[in-house]
Amino acid sequence: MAAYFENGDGSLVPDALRGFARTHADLLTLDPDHGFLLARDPAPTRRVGLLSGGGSGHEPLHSGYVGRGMLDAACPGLVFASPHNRQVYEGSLAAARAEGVLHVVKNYTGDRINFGIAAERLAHRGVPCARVLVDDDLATDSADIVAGRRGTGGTVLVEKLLGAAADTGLGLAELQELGTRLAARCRTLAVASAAHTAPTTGRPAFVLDPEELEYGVGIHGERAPKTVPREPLGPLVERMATALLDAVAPAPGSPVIVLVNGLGAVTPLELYAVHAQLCALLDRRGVEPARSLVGEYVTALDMRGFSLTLLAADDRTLRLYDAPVRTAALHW
Amino acid sequence: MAAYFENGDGSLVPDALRGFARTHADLLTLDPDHGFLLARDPAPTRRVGLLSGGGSGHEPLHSGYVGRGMLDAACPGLVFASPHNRQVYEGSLAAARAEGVLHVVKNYTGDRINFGIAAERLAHRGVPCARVLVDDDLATDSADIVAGRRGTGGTVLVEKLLGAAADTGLGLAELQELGTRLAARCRTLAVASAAHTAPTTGRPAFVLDPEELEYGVGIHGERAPKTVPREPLGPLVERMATALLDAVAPAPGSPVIVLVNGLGAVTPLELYAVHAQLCALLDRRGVEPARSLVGEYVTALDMRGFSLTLLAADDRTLRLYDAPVRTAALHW
Amino acid sequence: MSTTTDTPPEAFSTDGWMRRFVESTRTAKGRLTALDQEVGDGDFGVNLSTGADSALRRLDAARAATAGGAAAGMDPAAPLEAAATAFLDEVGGTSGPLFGLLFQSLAAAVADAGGATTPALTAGVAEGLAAIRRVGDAAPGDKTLVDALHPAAEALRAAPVGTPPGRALALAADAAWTGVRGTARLRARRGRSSYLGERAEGVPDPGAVGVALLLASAQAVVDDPGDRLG
Amino acid sequence: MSTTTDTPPEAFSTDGWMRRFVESTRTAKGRLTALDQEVGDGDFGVNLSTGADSALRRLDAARAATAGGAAAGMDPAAPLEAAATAFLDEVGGTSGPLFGLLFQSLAAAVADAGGATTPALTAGVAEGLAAIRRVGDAAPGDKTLVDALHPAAEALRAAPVGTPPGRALALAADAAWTGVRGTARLRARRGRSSYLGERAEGVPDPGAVGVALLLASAQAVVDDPGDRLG
Ligand SMILES: Nc1ncnc2c1ncn2[C@@H]1O[C@H](COP(=O)(O)OP(=O)(O)O)[C@@H](O)[C@H]1O
Ligand SMILES: Nc1ncnc2c1ncn2[C@@H]1O[C@H](COP(=O)(O)OP(=O)(O)O)[C@@H](O)[C@H]1O
Ligand SMILES: [Mg+2]
Ligand SMILES: [Mg+2]
Ligand SMILES: [Mg+2]
Ligand SMILES: [Mg+2]
Repeated sequence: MAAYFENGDGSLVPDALRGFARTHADLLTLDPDHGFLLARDPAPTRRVGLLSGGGSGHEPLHSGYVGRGMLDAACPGLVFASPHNRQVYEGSLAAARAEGVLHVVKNYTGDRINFGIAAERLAHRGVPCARVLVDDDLATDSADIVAGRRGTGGTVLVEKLLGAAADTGLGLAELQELGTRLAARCRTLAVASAAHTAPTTGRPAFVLDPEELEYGVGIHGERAPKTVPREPLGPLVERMATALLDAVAPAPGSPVIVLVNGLGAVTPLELYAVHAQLCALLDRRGVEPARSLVGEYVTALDMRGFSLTLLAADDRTLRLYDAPVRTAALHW
Repeated sequence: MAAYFENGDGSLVPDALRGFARTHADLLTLDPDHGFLLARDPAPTRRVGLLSGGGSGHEPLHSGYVGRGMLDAACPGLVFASPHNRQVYEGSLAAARAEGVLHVVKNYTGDRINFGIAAERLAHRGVPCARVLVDDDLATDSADIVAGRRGTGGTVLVEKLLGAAADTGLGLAELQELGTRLAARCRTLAVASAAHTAPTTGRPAFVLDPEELEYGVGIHGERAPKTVPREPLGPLVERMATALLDAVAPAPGSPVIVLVNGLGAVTPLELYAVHAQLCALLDRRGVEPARSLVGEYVTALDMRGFSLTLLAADDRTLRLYDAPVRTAALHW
Repeated sequence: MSTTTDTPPEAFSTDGWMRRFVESTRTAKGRLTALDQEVGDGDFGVNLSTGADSALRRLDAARAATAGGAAAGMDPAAPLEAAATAFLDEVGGTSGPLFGLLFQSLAAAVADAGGATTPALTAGVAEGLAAIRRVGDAAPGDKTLVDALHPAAEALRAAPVGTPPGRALALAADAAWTGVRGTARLRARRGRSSYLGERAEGVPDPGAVGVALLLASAQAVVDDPGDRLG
Repeated sequence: MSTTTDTPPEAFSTDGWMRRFVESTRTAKGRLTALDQEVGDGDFGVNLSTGADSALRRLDAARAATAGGAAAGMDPAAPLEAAATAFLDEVGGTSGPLFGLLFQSLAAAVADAGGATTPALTAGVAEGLAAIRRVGDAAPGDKTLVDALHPAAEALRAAPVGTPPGRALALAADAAWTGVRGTARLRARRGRSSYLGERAEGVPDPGAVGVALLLASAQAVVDDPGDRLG
């Protein structure tokens, strides 16, 4: 019997998509032929459609961000597997507006290829298409890693901010330029004390000693570049935040947007405790945590870990952040 | 080293409360002396304050439901421990309005006693106070259980509906009567495939065979009255929903409000798959899932399980459900 | 805290009562701990003396704030209010706040009567019992402090009009001690010891002992008003 | 799908090309599977033939829909469009949609030229290569199908103006096969076999073989236009 609550016939993702579309029928529809989710009521001011996607198992990413003020469409693949290029292509045709469609793509080979192929098809069809690549994972920031930094938690911030910008009627090139700039100002670090349960085996994807933490873990259960001894929360958050601040380098006294993200099995108690520690540190460093999201936003099935994301903001970014949003997972 | 991400000095709950209050400073404040959360901006139409509370470890219950349209105050205890009567008393004084304060209490001995003592103190002080007891757990519905059914997932629905009713200006007795009626129309069943991690030992609170499910589990990691063999999701949901429908007995063709609730480590994929199965069954039985909540609303730390709640609704209930709410965890 | 001017002549000193109670909890602490170790989790002795010590600190602070620092000038409800707040606010466990409720009811009755008279005691114990039963849901026979408080309330109610406080308290304390002895024969149905089943049989309920001590302290202060602690 | 009226005289049958390609993927399927077992996950043979079979079904459906059911009456871009859609929509793995992109570029170039002429082939292969490189980010030398497609594109570009399609395709296929042989000496830097390090050395890249088969099928249909499958 599978470790997950499912029927065990490969129907978990399609069942979940049906359940999701039924629960949020006021916000979106599920295309039954191609398996993408489409916002029902995007802002009429949009000139460019916004689409994202990637493997399932990261919920609420991306399906939870479809709706007014954020994504026009999301293409979920199977668990930890890229969506099919046709899914992205058809979703893009449905989401495209007068000036085309913008893809928000996390930097993973499979996603890059499938979104890329869809973009080629869209070009062939005469639909303008551009891409914002999110590559915020500080743990994979190394000259040795040819594929570049992975895309992780920062994706949700980039999608929120781009959604608000799209609602103001920006064109395709402007949005792409903005998104690329936002992604460049954003870095994430994740730690885990236990791996997710591998859906195929029902066992942890990797095994950690109780006295260890996986430092710099990804969202597919890949092991991290390093394993560190466990330490109390204060020093751990300080270590992570210091690395992020060095990388993001916000100007003294300037605002940052903070994301404290649960990877699956970590409790809200812990996430809010992390947030308290992080804010105390930012206060000491003279950096203003101007906006905060604390919760599960980009997960890795039931991994026991959390990620911290910092995005160096300015007034315009904060205005975009504050703009109304109405999706299954973000709402203000 | 503790299994949870914490400092290991008993500061997890206070740290989390500080982090929570800072994150949601637009919605609420934390009373530093007595540790209750107070809504910043309740509807001016309220004549009665609404307060709830209970052990921590069930987040977002209750802190996540403080705000416009729902609770005026929440009193979190330590993990799985009742709040202190003084916390409830002081929170009630802060939350009380012209016609007093209503306590929404989950049926657990500790909570009953502490809320009861606070109520006695309020009476002594001349502040009108009444109680709605939520006892929705179908698994503890037995003549043998002197303490009565436990209060679990249904609490969030009762709090939402009472919040909307309080905003319409109902008086204390009317609210108590409504809440009692709502609680009576609401039943919950929970299953788990793995216990939560006990904060003190860092080990599972109980150990289950991978081929077993704990059927009728509570939200404090008490074992369930029975252990059943694992089965695919379809039959499991059918078994649970059938028992709930028998207990709630909605009139044919009448609407129900549905809560598919994760207990901690279960993924959104699974919860939405549960919802799809549940809706298919309700459709076959001619019961309308008129409103649905799917997600983590009442948890038991990192327990791997989910609960189903059905509440037999009518037009008035649905209007109350649809009324606007703006809290950390519910927002529409 | 206002000072009273017309204390009824038959009233006794609530300040003396509370001080005597503190003394007797200190003496009994070890025995109460041992009892709760047998039928509960062993913290009752600490819980009761924590509340009593805090009540004493509050009493002293109140007396210091009163003109001349004399107990005689104080509102007779004030010592009971101080004990109520101490037990309600600062004691954990189940019993602490239940004692707090009892003190709160006694304070209200004494305030109404203008002093610790027999009618005030009768009303205060009855109302305290009612509050404890509303909150804790225990009936007589459940092996809790209700098994001491309920017979005491009955004894006070049955006392003829005009019974002086010393006599009323003797009747109440006797009834409470009889109740305590009765709990040794009971199997617990409420509170922590209900999980022990027959293992708790033969041992009296510590909370009930605490109630009897409270009433016995009052009786002692009426009999010997020269309050050694005052 | 419109029928064309002015196919250039030197153009060859794209319908024949695609049918010949389907045939040769069937023949090669086992060998391609074996190659991908050595340097990848063993599904390349299935991926390629799934695409080819689906392309054939689409071709047959298109021909049935054309007046008289004759291949001659069809838009020369249509068979390539059919293959493009088949590979893009129905094939998993990395290579399927990459082949789809190549067919899509060939279809566009043939549509522009009005038929499968040498300039159309040259443009289509060059644009297909560019699309594959934009998408998959592989450079020559990374041990992928680019190592067959890139030399073929170079050979076509270098062919003098007026080179007939048969000659141009012979040059392109030769260059592709040379590229295939070269991949055996390479260590993979892209795709699944990059994880194998030196273990993949000595084995040619299956995707590159697929590209060479595609060009060789075209050459064969020009040399033998009596398309046995048509
Ligand atoms: N529901 C109840 N109603 C009245 N008294 C109770 C109840 N439950 C427990 N008690 C009293 O509380 C006493 C134990 O107090 P204490 O040790 O402070 O509580 P805990 O069980 O929380 O450790 C018992 O001896 C009993 O007299
Ligand atoms: N990034 C890339 N760019 C171009 N071709 C690639 C790339 N990655 C893989 N390939 C080609 O794909 C072939 C493998 O195809 P296939 O087996 O369908 O893919 P998968 O690796 O997904 O199983 C390889 O032999 C190689 O020629
Ligand atoms: Mg005890
Ligand atoms: Mg105790
Ligand atoms: Mg392969
Ligand atoms: Mg493959």
